Amino acid sequence: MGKILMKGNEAIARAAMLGGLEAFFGYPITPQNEVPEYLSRYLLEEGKVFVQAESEVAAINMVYGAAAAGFRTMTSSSSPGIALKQEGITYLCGSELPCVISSVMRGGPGLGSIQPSQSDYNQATRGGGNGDYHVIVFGPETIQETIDILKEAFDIADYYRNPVMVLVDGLIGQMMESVDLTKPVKKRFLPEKDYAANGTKNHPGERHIINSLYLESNELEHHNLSLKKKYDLATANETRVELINMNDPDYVIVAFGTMARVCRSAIEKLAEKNIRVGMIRPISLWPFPSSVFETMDAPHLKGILCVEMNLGMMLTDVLVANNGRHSVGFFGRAGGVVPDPDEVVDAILHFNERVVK
Amino acid sequence: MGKILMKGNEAIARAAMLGGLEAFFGYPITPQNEVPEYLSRYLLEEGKVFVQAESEVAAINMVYGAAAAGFRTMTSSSSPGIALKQEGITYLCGSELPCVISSVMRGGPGLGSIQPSQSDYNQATRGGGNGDYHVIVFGPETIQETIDILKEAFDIADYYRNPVMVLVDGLIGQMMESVDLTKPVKKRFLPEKDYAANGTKNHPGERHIINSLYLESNELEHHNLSLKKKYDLATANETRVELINMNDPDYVIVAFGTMARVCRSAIEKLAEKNIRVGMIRPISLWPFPSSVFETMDAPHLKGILCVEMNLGMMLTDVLVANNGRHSVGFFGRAGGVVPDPDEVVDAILHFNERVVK
Amino acid sequence: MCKPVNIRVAGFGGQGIMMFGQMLAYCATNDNMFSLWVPSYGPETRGGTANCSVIVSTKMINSPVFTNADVLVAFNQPSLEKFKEMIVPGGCILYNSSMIHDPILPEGVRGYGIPINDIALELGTIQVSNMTMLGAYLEFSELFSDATAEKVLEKYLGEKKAHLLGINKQAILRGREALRALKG
Amino acid sequence: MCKPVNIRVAGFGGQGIMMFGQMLAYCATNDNMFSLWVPSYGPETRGGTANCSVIVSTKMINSPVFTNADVLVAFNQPSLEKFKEMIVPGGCILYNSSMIHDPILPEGVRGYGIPINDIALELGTIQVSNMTMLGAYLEFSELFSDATAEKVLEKYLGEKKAHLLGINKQAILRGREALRALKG
Amino acid sequence: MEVKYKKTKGLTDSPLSYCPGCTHGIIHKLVAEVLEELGVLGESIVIASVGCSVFSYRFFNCDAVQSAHGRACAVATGIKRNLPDHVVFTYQGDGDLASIGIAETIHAANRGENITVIFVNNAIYGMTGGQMAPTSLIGQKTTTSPMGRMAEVHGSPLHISEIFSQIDRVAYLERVSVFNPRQVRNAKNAIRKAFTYQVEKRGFTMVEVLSSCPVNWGMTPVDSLKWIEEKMVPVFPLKVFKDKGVENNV
Amino acid sequence: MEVKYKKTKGLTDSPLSYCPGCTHGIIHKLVAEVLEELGVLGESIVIASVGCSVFSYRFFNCDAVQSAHGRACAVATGIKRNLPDHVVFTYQGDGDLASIGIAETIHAANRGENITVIFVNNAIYGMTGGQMAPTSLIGQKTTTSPMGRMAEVHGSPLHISEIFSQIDRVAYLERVSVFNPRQVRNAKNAIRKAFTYQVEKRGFTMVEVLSSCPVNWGMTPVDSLKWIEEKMVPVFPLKVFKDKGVENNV
Amino acid sequence: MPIKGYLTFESEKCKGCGLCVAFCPVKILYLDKNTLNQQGYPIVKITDPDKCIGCASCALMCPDSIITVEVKN
Amino acid sequence: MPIKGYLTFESEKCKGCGLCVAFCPVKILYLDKNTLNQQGYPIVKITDPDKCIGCASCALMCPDSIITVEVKN
Ligand SMILES: Cc1ncc(C[n+]2csc(CCOP(=O)(O)OP(=O)(O)O)c2C)c(N)n1
Ligand SMILES: Cc1ncc(C[n+]2csc(CCOP(=O)(O)OP(=O)(O)O)c2C)c(N)n1
Ligand code: SF4
Ligand code: SF4
Ligand code: SF4
Ligand code: SF4
Repeated sequence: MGKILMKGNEAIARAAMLGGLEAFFGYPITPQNEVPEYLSRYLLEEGKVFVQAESEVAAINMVYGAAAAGFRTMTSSSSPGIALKQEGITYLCGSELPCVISSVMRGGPGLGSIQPSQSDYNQATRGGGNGDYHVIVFGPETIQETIDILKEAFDIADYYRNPVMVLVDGLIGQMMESVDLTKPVKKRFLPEKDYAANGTKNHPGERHIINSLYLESNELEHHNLSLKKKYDLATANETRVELINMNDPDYVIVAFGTMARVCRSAIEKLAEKNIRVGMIRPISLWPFPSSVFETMDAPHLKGILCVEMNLGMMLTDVLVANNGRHSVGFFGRAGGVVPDPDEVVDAILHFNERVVK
Repeated sequence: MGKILMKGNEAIARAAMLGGLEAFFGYPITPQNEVPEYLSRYLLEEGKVFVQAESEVAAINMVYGAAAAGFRTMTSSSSPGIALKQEGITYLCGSELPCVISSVMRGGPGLGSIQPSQSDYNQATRGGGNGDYHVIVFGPETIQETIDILKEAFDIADYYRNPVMVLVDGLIGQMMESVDLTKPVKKRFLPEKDYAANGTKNHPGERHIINSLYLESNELEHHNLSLKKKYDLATANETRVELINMNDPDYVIVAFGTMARVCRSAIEKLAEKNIRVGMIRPISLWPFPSSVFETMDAPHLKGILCVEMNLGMMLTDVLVANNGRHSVGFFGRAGGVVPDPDEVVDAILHFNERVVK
Repeated sequence: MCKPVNIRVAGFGGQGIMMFGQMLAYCATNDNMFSLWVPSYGPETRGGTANCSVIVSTKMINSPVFTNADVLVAFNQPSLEKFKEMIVPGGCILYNSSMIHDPILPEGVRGYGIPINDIALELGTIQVSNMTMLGAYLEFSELFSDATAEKVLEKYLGEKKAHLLGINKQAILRGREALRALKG
Repeated sequence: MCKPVNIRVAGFGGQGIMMFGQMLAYCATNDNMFSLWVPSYGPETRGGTANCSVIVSTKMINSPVFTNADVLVAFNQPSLEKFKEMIVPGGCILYNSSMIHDPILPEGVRGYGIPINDIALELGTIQVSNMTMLGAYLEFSELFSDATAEKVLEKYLGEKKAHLLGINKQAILRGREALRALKG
Repeated sequence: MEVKYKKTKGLTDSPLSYCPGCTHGIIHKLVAEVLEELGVLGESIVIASVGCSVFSYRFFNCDAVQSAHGRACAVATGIKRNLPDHVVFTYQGDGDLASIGIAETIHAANRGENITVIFVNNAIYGMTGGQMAPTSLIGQKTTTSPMGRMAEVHGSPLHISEIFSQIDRVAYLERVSVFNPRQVRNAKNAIRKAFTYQVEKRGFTMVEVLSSCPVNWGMTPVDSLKWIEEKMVPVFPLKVFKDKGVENNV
Repeated sequence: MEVKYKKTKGLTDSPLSYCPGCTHGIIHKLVAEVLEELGVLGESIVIASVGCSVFSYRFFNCDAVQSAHGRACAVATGIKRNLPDHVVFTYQGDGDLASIGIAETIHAANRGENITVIFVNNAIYGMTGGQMAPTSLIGQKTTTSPMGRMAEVHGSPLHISEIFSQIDRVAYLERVSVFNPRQVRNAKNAIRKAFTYQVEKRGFTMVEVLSSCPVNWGMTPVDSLKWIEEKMVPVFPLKVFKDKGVENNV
Repeated sequence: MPIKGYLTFESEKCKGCGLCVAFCPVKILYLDKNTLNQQGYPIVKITDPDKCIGCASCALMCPDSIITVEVKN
Repeated sequence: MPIKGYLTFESEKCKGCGLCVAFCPVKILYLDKNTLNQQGYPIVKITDPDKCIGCASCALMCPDSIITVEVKN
């Protein structure tokens, strides 16, 4: 198998290097500290760039600079730290610069806790920056999947010239699991970075300008519409979802990340009780896999249960995707509590008490 | 009538003073500069606190301090400036501190433009801070309504011990309109601020601690659930909406702020063509007035058109509220373009081309 | 007046465009009418041109924006060119004939050229050219009385600039006269 | 083994709790099994107690969390008290009998006390008490061979701590012996 | 019998959360003793920053506000401007003050906010597990400078007190340490002066305290104190940088 | 006939967006002339900050990156670390550098990023319409200090160069102005030195230029230059604060 | 023989700020309020071209770089 | 008569850091590795109480404020 045991955060760092990371900028915050710690040693060893920034704000703007110059770059942080990056993220989107952001969620709001959580789903998928923009967000469930996505993330970012976020909870960051670093990932054709501001001597006769300012409304609208086209393309091509056990289920669970793993155990336990439960596991959180809800063939479906480690965020996307077709319920734990499979079993058994729409 | 002509931004400042503002902290940014400029003169004249902060980050944290000490406090900013405040906002929510935030939207993403826009709807209603929290957001359509809401905003903030945001676009901030500053607003019973950190000599034997850190998951979850209770209460009591022309409409428009005003003109024009168009005008954007969609009695309704000065943000809330009942369409302009009533007329006339669900 | 009147005002920065527009809005408020003034703002006002729009109405004003204006008040050539096509048929353009010579106007639109720079200079300062134009507009539109305009002007100038009241009033008067002469 | 084994390890900071857990996870990986190690982390590890959990399984591990463990390895009294109620009936508790005397265990749970501090001190350093416990656990669980444990240990210690290999191996052995004696 | 030393009432009963031998504890009690001695506990508000001292809201026996990482001085400004007669102070680590929070701290100083800043410089990020701080020494190994801090790559240790000495409205500024009993007494005097100046409304006051982090330095508590004396002090000399109460200002 | 002065090729044809008489224009051409004279336009990257000079990405005849308000030095770091042989410089106003961006600027300096910072200090926020800046003078009326800046309320003018003179890894630091032809020539020399040091990889270089804002100061362009000379220079003395190229460092 | 200067102005870009006028040591420049360019600014003109000593002070001080100075000995 | 000191320790809060031990001028304090408190730390003990001079150096240096010093002349 060639598997090794690796901590999630270190796997993020190593996989980013395998994905071509050239320059990392970050600021310490639990529970993702092993990401910069690992890179401070191994990225520098490879002669690449590692800078511990003075803050999350500085880090994301260093990323902006590195991306502007045409390099594969990344930052990593956790909840309040990601909040501080929102302005930088909207700038990256506005200037169409690629980068990878790893976000390792802890409990909130405010300083909250450092325990694992999924309560930054809105922060990741709806942003908090200004304007019409989207970040492509993936929410893997194992360290292996985290690695595979990270290895591909720089390609995706480059392809769309847009930030790509890998969103995991603190548990994935802190735990160790056996992984295979060598699993091949999809390769795609990438055009040259003919926008990079790396000196006109590299592209004589043409100045490269990285910018998100468009004072004339018409120009800005034009820019917004061209961004939208890109986002539509990403929606068409980058939506990822795993369908589990979706053969004529009684119930369908929607869950991502660690929560999806817990639900897998719950589904096994429910099967023992002869309750057939399927799962839609969004891997891309933006774009959200809405269309699988439309094409779902489940004649005996009693309801869809959205399960999250928060008080109901992805639920909005589930409701929009479901569009009134089925009854939707919610089960979630907050504050950094990771629910046990039995709690999910219980939520399915008492689905009626969980219905929101 | 006792009306006076006032610029939107100055009206925000004056109304905040009428609402009891004691301490303002802000950083310059177009198109809201007249807010701090006005207060730098008149708030100081009244012996109250005005500080031009060194940044938006500092400003929101000064607000945090003033609120922690028990004072009525406010900050004001615009798009990228609000992005920088997201960490502070989640802290305010986490520590249950009241304040008012005025957000005067311009085009985005990134530096974007300074032209009026509604593309910070997600930024305002979904936040970008970490964790399970909500800001109560109002989106008034006239300067008069902006004034009335601001006069009440501090009460609402105090009542829920939560930030209240007044979200307008740059047009409302920059234009002048006749207003009446003396219109009475609802008064509510407010408990004493028995949490304020203002020295134990003011509350002997008991230390007041303002904090959002709960290292134990169970404690944090308990905190999250108690916050949720508060948000549910706000949803029950603070949801505001205006229903216009909702007597058996052919179409229903959903629009807020400046866009709603433009739609009013469009509705008049459509009436001339014998097309009956009603409007659901959300005044509170969070909590969103979902329930009016459920109770709506419109037997001949052909569809709901969501109209925004962005590429479709409130649309998500409309889709959730609609829950598959009616066909939903969208029309929006981006980049700081304020659509003309004729464009809205046209969108209704070609509703089928606008359908999203 | 049953339909709101949509007015576009434009010129160089420094020509008193904003004041012109605000004066109209203040007059409307003074007369218990509805009004709405919208500036163009931001760095584009730095150096370049300035423009604003005004809506005056006897009923609540809905849309604060309009594409087609009833009236254009153009203080210089580039502004005329930029905005003249937005005027509705039957609408009207007041222009600064000290700076705009023999303009080509859209069909169905009346034009009145007032040499506001010259009149203002006659009065002693170019600064009052905008109030000269205001006089012309008041004469043209018959929206507000002299009493209203003067009351509003007094407030607008405030104590600090009270000494300028006389010359501004004179400018309004001279503007009215000039328009009346044109109307014939 | 068809069901995953859920193991909880707990003690004071400094007792080598994390290493104990990681060693198990590494052994599993070495033997081509699935394993998952989850630490408690953050400031609560400062001073106070430390704990981690390990899952070892022959098939893909789904839920990384469990409430009820099959095995508790308790290095001190407070840890035993904190976690003992989580052990499933039929489960087992290995405890440090150098620090825990006459424990009251839940019904249906077997207990094995190993005086790991004493054994480690006999070997020369308290530092190897955790590997003594590992030996006991290996003997108890029959999950991994000595060869596996030694190979993993060697890697874990690395070159810098290679000189500690011998004493750690000895500790594992002594732990095995102690457990064997208890099992009788 | 006479009590010569006992725990100050300026601290609560809550056991300190610091690691064994961490001098955060010594600095805590000095501040608390000064507040008790000045009789201002009832009107004091501590702003707890983010770092190992985040829990200081539990320890100081007065009202407390926990603030976002680096923003303690902005929070203090918001409080003090509204409660000008209260005693408002921040307690901040070097990550909090010198890295992410330097803007807020400089501008509070420059506005002359009448607050006191207790700046605990331990040359490392304690709370998050030993990353490099702006004040880490050249050659110091941390988890993000595993080969030791190198001036060319990571820059030099940032001299906060030297920088703040250039700010007009700073009223009092001294760098002290706590590596032996004499230094502890010195440190207390500096802290007392700072708070006294605040009570007298003289402006911004700051005391930088060189402190230890045995756990992340990988040393015993006792060796850590030696390291302060031998390694840190030469880089960060102990002195009064500013004292508006003294003529012929330094 | 010989051309004694003509517009530098370091500037593009795009007309400058600055107000009449604003010395941003003078500073632009000095920087552009230096880049042209050093022959480094092809390898230069300007970071345009947010302020009136936001459009400088249109004006400098080289590659350009527009950055978020205050973050120019972080952006420059991201570029320069990846392109160590390029010439990377930021052009920042006092709001951008001294207020919101002071953390990023100090830390870039402290890390010794081998970049050049052109710091345009006009004692006001120009772009946003004349609000108070950290560098506004005592008594100066601005739209947010309508009664004039008061030390007790607003603090004192922040002395950026004095502060940065305390940072080890700053290689060159001078404050200049452009209020008459002689000063313009001086300013150009300083700028040339800064860029030369960058090319020589000596570390962080910064030139603070006292500049005018006739529109928001409410003065004619000519009076504005007098105001710089008479009011600003006494508060912000023109001098070399640091020059690593000279022995016996100042 | 004294140096003789020749000025050319790119007048459409002139903003009429008057800095060149103020710093001309021989005082031969002025702003013509009667000639506005397309931007609306009065443009700079020269009273007495013969007196220009080619010192380039005007050009040096012009923020908009619109003055070219040529010299002949 | 020399001053005589009396120490009391709140041992459950002792973290066994040894700072008091290191700064006792008469060297009468030590950590008892065989007596761990509930936190798991060895606690501080005194070898020769009679020798205590009541200087309070130990108490001053104790980060956890667990030492009370009383003195009698
Ligand atoms: C916005 C944000 N960024 C980062 C963190 C993580 N964090 C917690 S404490 C800390 C630094 C602690 O170092 P220092 O201020 O030197 O204090 P010490 O722990 O050394 O006393 C950091 C980076 C956070 N909580 N919030
Ligand atoms: C995050 C953010 N905050 C505020 C602004 C608004 N803003 C634009 S320019 C500027 C300051 C300009 O002043 P300065 O840096 O001194 O440059 P000047 O215009 O005077 O040359 C501000 C506050 C912004 N664009 N972004
Ligand atoms: S980590 Fe360091 S600074 Fe923090 S409490 Fe422990 S020893 Fe003190
Ligand atoms: S506002 Fe001031 S700084 Fe900006 S361009 Fe105009 S004069 Fe120059
Ligand atoms: S300095 Fe330049 S812009 Fe100013 S008046 Fe002279 S030529 Fe015109
Ligand atoms: S200094 Fe205090 S905590 Fe440390 S060993 Fe002595 S008594 Fe215990």
